[in-house]
Amino acid sequence: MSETRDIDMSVRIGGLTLRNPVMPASGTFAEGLESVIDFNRLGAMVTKTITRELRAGNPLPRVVEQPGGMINAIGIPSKGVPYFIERTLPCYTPYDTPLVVSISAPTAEGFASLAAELSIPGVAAIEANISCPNIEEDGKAFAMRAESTENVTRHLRAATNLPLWMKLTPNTGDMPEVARAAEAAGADAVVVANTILSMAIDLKTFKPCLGNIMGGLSGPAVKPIVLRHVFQCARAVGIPVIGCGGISCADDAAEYLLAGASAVQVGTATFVKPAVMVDIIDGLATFCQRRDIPRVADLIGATVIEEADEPDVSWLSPAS
Amino acid sequence: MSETRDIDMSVRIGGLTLRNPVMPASGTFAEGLESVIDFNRLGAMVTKTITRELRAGNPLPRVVEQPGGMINAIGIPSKGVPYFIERTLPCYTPYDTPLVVSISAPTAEGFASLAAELSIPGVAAIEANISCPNIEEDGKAFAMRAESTENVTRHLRAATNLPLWMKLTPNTGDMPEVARAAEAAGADAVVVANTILSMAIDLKTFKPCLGNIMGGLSGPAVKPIVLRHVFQCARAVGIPVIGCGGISCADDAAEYLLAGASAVQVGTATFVKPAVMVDIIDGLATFCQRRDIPRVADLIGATVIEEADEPDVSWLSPAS
Amino acid sequence: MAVHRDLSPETPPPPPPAEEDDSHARWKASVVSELARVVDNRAINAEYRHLVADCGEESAQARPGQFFQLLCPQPPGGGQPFLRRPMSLYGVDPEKRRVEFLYKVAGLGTRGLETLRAGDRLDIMGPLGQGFRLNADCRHIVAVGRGAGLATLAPLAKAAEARGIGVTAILSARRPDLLVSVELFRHHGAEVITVTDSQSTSGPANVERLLRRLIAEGRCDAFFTCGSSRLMGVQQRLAREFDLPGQVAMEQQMACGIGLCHCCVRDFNVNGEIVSRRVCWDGPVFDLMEALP
Amino acid sequence: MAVHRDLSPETPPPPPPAEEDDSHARWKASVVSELARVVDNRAINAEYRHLVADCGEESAQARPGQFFQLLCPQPPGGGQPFLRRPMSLYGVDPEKRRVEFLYKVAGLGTRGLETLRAGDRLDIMGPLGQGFRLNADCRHIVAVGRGAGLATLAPLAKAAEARGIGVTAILSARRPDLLVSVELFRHHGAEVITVTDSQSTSGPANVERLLRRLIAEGRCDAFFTCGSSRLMGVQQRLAREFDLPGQVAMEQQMACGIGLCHCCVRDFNVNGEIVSRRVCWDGPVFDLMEALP
Ligand SMILES: Cc1cc2nc3c(=O)[nH]c(=O)nc-3n(C[C@H](O)[C@H](O)[C@H](O)COP(=O)(O)OP(=O)(O)OC[C@H]3O[C@@H](n4cnc5c(N)ncnc54)[C@H](O)[C@@H]3O)c2cc1C
Ligand SMILES: Cc1cc2nc3c(=O)[nH]c(=O)nc-3n(C[C@H](O)[C@H](O)[C@H](O)COP(=O)(O)OP(=O)(O)OC[C@H]3O[C@@H](n4cnc5c(N)ncnc54)[C@H](O)[C@@H]3O)c2cc1C
Ligand SMILES: Cc1cc2nc3c(=O)[nH]c(=O)nc-3n(C[C@H](O)[C@H](O)[C@H](O)COP(=O)(O)O)c2cc1C
Ligand SMILES: Cc1cc2nc3c(=O)[nH]c(=O)nc-3n(C[C@H](O)[C@H](O)[C@H](O)COP(=O)(O)O)c2cc1C
Ligand code: FES
Ligand code: FES
Repeated sequence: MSETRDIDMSVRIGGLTLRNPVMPASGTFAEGLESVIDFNRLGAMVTKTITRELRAGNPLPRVVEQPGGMINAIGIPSKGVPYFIERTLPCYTPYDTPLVVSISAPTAEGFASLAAELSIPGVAAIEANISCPNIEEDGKAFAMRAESTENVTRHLRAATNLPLWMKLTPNTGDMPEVARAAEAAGADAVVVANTILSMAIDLKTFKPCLGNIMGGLSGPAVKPIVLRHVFQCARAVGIPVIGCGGISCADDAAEYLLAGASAVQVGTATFVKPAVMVDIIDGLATFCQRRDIPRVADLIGATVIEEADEPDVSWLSPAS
Repeated sequence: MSETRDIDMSVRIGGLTLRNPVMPASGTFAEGLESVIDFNRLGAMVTKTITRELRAGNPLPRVVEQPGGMINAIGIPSKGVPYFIERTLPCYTPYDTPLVVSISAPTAEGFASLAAELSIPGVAAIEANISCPNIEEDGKAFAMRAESTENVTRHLRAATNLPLWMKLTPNTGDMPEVARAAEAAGADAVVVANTILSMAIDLKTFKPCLGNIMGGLSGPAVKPIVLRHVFQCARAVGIPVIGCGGISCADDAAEYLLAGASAVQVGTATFVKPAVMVDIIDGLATFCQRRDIPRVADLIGATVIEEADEPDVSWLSPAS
Repeated sequence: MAVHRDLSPETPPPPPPAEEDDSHARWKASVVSELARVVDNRAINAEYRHLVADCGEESAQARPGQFFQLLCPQPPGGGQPFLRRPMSLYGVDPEKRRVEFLYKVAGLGTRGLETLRAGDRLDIMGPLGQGFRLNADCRHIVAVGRGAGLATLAPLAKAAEARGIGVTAILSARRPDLLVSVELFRHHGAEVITVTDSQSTSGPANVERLLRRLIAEGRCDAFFTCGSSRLMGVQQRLAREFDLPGQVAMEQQMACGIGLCHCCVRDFNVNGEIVSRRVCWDGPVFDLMEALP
Repeated sequence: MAVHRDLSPETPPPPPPAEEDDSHARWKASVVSELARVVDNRAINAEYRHLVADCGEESAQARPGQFFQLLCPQPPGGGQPFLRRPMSLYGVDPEKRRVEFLYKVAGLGTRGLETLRAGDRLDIMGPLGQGFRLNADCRHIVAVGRGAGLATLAPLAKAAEARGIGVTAILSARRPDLLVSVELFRHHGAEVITVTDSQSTSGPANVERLLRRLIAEGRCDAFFTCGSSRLMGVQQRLAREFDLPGQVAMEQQMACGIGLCHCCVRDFNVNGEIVSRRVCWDGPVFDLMEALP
């Protein structure tokens, strides 16, 4: 920890200054982790997505392991807002670390009223998980399209003065456009990204490995894909991009910062190595020290692109 | 090889009957592989994508290794059509295995005239690699959108009587729609899918690891994602789906068939294990034998979906 | 009966967070992931292997019914297990700082465990979950186990002995040679009754007869069980009939092992309402009467 | 000078395909991937390790300048190398069916190679590429190598000896203790001249002087070089001046190793036109005069 003293580890995400750029990803963090790491070391804390209604979550099995990652279809089991305010929130208020509350709703109005209800002391920012189905648009996730993203962001912006982070899905072909829509409608940051829709089939039973048939891939396997999304989104918007996908060591986090992320979220890696976020924080400090970089924020978007490197997308899909 | 005798390994892809469902993926196959495997064992042969113009391909480095896969930005170095017809085609005509020629062009008309030019003896089918930029649509790949896919497919359909396979990109949010567009415009099959646009940054130089900045991820890491695309596309269209992404053993191939693929293409795995396609063919026969499945075609789409399993997509993007 | 899945009861509150002025000094991990050093790893019968490892202070505080999440090495033939694998504590020595596991080779992860040799490192994470509670006013308990449950129940023997509580262990297996923990229970003064499929003694009817006799003899103040839902059903019936308490250790597939991911939920019947609880965090030991098969 | 990258010259035609009636019986692999058995794997100096492995018939047919693609095991600390790693043939014994490699530990893959012990299996794929051609009317050749080039050139010594061709080897390294292949060349009757940075003998000027003397003495009918583009430049100049032939073995990052992927291309100057060739398939040995640094 002594290394961290020399390096300015702080980053700014919209109106918030974080002590360092490392925080958990929604759905992979809860009070239980306090038995392993000191929450006062984190840049921020992010809750599992909550909804207004009580929800059961998906049928089992909810998780299946893959080479270099896992697919999950947990769903959003939720105990509702009162339970959250009375029981969950007090677990986090003692810490000197901003708490980001992840929310979801089936309509733009639903998002807005939930955000309003949760704009209370102890909540430092709202992360809107818009990778969920929009029942007003035939069940397509809000973040699949720029228009629906703009609409839900606008509703949210009107409903809360808290910093507003929009968490996008990588299952669209239009991430940079969707990010621009979020920015245009007043988001303070975009989180790139949620999991990648995936599937596995059990060769003994011929049944899908997950109760929900499909689920979201996370872990190291998705890193090169999501890193590209972050690179593209960071070039598309002026607001901060928070990178999230497969980060499991300080080098991965540094790669995301270089690609343009202002902070990173760590999810699945915590399941394998529960203290990994603290290792990443210390490792980022060492990374900077070894290279005589005084502030971790100097890494943000510092990828060196040479003239000759302008991408010739050839048989690949275009680089936005 | 004796095992394969008892099992009917043949599959039908539109008008073509293949002796078995295993073939190489475009860009990962060439004459050199003849030094390792007998091309007469394959279900089909697929050429590297060719273009009308001479093309140089991308700057180096063109490949970077990732956990469970690799990112490539080879581009489409091409020696043009006359070279292909005079020099490449004769290498494959002696084999008793259908040759599929992969083509690409920057416009729908370009695709059509190239297909017409290549509808010659020795070519059994055309695979249109429409994951390449459409210069008439601001460089967006044809396969990013249903409309441009429908348009290019229609042009191709009018230009050739050969079986027409459309190779789609997974970098869109609309694969099933794109597949439907290809079907509507007369495609005989869709190939799902090309590589997933990705990136890696060198932490020593802070430069992108690839000369082209971004490239396509392939190999085991993409398997759960592409398997999902195949499952969704196979439910969306009536024409055969050819699965391609991360297949590296017979079990992977069986999973793709169960998900709805009528045949599979094997790419990156050949780089690691050059005889892998033959192993997969033999392994699929064994797979069927052990389960008393008389025909490999019986596996196609045989995933067991129970009523209760109807997906609740929750915070994931919707299942098309 | 209202169905609300995933409405867990209050989870145990986290340890009080440190005060601001001195936070880093005060906070202390109660769960660690550490590289334990394998002391021994050998087959004890045709199915089970016994793994002994030197560990740190925190791991050596593990209590009966708790478990560890093991990061299994890659087995020969490839395929790196990505997630950790849950394993019950089989034995622990706080002085020697040593933990023991008893495992059956099932799939990728346990095939990896099988490769470990003395001196190798193994990443273990724990101690995890809510273990068995041994009530002081218990005089005599009955432990009923089968399968991996024989491992899970084993550390109760020593703990009960230490508290002067008598133990009768009914240990079930397919064949006599597949029984484990028999000597361990005896060593700690427990009476051991073995029942097996091959001897036709392991059926629920016979176990119920054995249990009724123990209850009649006043030698069953509480049930402790793991590894067989049929035998759990027998005990639930008897517990209701005789108003006896009981605890059951449950299994479920896990990812995080510390209550973060909600992949390990099971339904429980709490006063007629179905509630969903996380096996890793709210359990793995639950009230016998609330468990559903 | 027209620039057409990736316009490879005609690739060697594939072996004639089998006839239909009897295809499976007739076709035979000329390149195999097989599990070789490691016989020895030890450091020979501060930088290089010598790996010896028993292999099959096809691999043992490898010729000087050809290479293998090795599937490297996972090094300690994790990270499975995904792609194979190219390694030049360092030695081969067709009777004993044995191949040898000389490698420097550079990154993930070679750190994995380092862990191999006698008896371990190593997946090798080969023999690959176009090796050196030893022309019958050559009386005396000069081999100039540095770095991994010292390994690549080594098998020339035996091959030249077998054909009665004289060899002078100019072997370059940073320090005398880092020189490899010296004894091997001497053993096969070659004259060895060593040049090193630490002795200030390895500069291009000195090597040029040595080469001019060999040419003057009529002991240089052809150049064979690998591992230093500066020294390649010297030889290209002299080859032009004295109209001597030459061959150079080139390196490039590889994925497939058999001409499928086009990731290993390099530019060559063929009669004033820049053409792109695949190092794995069209090379790794190329005409000295066509090579670009
Ligand atoms: C709290 C708890 C304690 C346990 N204690 C023991 C013990 O002491 N001895 C013992 O032999 N086994 C025990 N098990 C079961 C053990 O965890 C599984 O046998 C093991 O995870 C199988 O992993 P695998 O990779 O070998 O099998 P695979 O089938 O390849 O595993 C695939 C996935 O399914 C999970 N899985 C498979 N079987 C089980 C199972 N029975 N329970 C939970 N997850 C499973 C794995 O963790 C993995 O995520 C316990 C399980 C739990 C939940
Ligand atoms: C035809 C040929 C013959 C060779 N013969 C020898 C030999 O006999 N002895 C020897 O020590 N080395 C030789 N090399 C170089 C050797 O292949 C690399 O040192 C090795 O691939 C490094 O792998 P790594 O995982 O340890 O390093 P990393 O840096 O982790 O490798 C990352 C990637 O870059 C590639 N790469 C890194 N360095 C090189 C290089 N110099 N050439 C080609 N690819 C590279 C790797 O293959 C891998 O794909 C040869 C290279 C070629 C092309
Ligand atoms: C078990 C699990 C549950 C998750 N639940 C949520 C959730 O409730 N809300 C959300 O926005 N993302 C959720 N995610 C997605 C993660 O926040 C993150 O975007 C994704 O896992 C990619 O990061 P990673 O590779 O570091 O895990 C979940 C991921 C996992 C693995
Ligand atoms: C080196 C390389 C070159 C490729 N070139 C082409 C190409 O020319 N045309 C094409 O349609 N796909 C090309 N692809 C994509 C593959 O055909 C395939 O869709 C992809 O690699 C996924 O399959 P895999 O995971 O089995 O490799 C290429 C892939 C690789 C790895
Ligand atoms: S395993 Fe994650 S909550 Fe239980
Ligand atoms: S390495 Fe694939 S073409 Fe040379």
